[in-house]
Amino acid sequence: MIIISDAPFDPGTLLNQFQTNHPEAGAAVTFTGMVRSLPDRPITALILECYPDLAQNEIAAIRTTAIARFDLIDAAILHRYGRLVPDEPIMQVMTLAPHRQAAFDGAQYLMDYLKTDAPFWKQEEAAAGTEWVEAKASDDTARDRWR
Amino acid sequence: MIIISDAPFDPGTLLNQFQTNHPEAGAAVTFTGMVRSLPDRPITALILECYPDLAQNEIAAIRTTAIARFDLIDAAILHRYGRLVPDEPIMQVMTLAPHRQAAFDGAQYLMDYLKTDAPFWKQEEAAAGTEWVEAKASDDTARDRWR
Amino acid sequence: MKILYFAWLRERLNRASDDVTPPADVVTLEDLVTWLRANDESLDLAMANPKQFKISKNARIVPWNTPIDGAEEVAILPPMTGG
Amino acid sequence: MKILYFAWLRERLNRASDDVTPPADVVTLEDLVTWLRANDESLDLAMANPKQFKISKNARIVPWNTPIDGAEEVAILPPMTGG
Repeated sequence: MIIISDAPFDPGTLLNQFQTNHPEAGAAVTFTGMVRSLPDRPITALILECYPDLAQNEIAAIRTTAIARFDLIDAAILHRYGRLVPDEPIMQVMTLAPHRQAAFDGAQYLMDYLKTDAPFWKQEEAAAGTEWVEAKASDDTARDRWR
Repeated sequence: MIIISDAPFDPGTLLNQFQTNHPEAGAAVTFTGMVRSLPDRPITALILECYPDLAQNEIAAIRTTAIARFDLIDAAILHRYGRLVPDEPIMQVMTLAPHRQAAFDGAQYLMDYLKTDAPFWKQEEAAAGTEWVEAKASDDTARDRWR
Repeated sequence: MKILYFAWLRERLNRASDDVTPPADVVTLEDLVTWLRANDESLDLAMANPKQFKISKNARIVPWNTPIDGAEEVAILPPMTGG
Repeated sequence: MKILYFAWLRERLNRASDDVTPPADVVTLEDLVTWLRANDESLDLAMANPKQFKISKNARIVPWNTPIDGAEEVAILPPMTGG
């Protein structure tokens, strides 16, 4: 399952739908990314821009590779775009596997590739104005460990 | 939050309760362990024995260490005991952190220590009878990587 | 051919896309970007560090040396910050 | 002092616990287990590979060389299989 959408989602409902009816699965890992706002640097919103056609294609390719590489039973990715307020979930990745290590590795792999290869761009909206979030070199490093 | 209980739980509800109202958190990782039953080796139930007082104390100690080591905002562990049927969730670990790597590492650390140091013992109930699940040497190896 | 711009690149150019017809000697996507930059000072400045961008052809990320080969939609992608 | 047995150890012994009063020369938990095994053939057999067990004192896992020191509850724990 891949969902690219500007609609809010419920992390728990998504998790429950994902992990039911798989008696061969022993482990599910869920990663949820949320909008942060720190006391010393509060933001009013996070605005996500997206190239939806490319996001759909790239995420589908990353998902297929992850399922094959870690022998996952299933994997699902949901990513929002548009204007999100602090504490709101931005995205969720879920993996289902026979055992825990494959589920963890699959989820980390998906996250590392999504960070660098999924066409989303974040803008932080604060009292002082709106600023693009800079890409982190550490995200490239995290992705490259899987090569 | 630590819950040691023989009552069923709802993974999604637990996740939603855990991750709300933390605007300083950017990442939540959830691990859910479920009862497996394979087509070539079906089981009718998994029966978990537990030493509840020790479970409470050891899990509390593991949780405190994980929070300090990975700078987690919060961590929660729920573990069931008693008779569980295939597809039912056995346990859930959740971590909340500013960024994804700490949330992933914290959840893996908790799982690796729970596997070897939390006093639960599994028995598989099948048509042929009931058998104790053997501990895996790979679980000790997984735990030792954190030393 | 449609060229798409995203995020701060889109903002700097003050537009989200262009419709262009490159000459015959523009063969690869790298040639295409060189040709676009030669014809647009703001794009040239914004792409001073070209290595940081990725490029897509018909909604798939591809290497810079990929032939244009009748592409309908090419996008120039600043470093991504999703997840 | 209460001694608790769990899982297949409990099944093999056909009981979940014992109440014992060890002699004064039984100082550590290791001494305690040696003394228990000397007095119980089924326990001795079941613990033929003692390294695989953990031991707890008053509901905390502790090293085998921990002094008994008035412990109220000691448990002998087969390898755990939770999670």
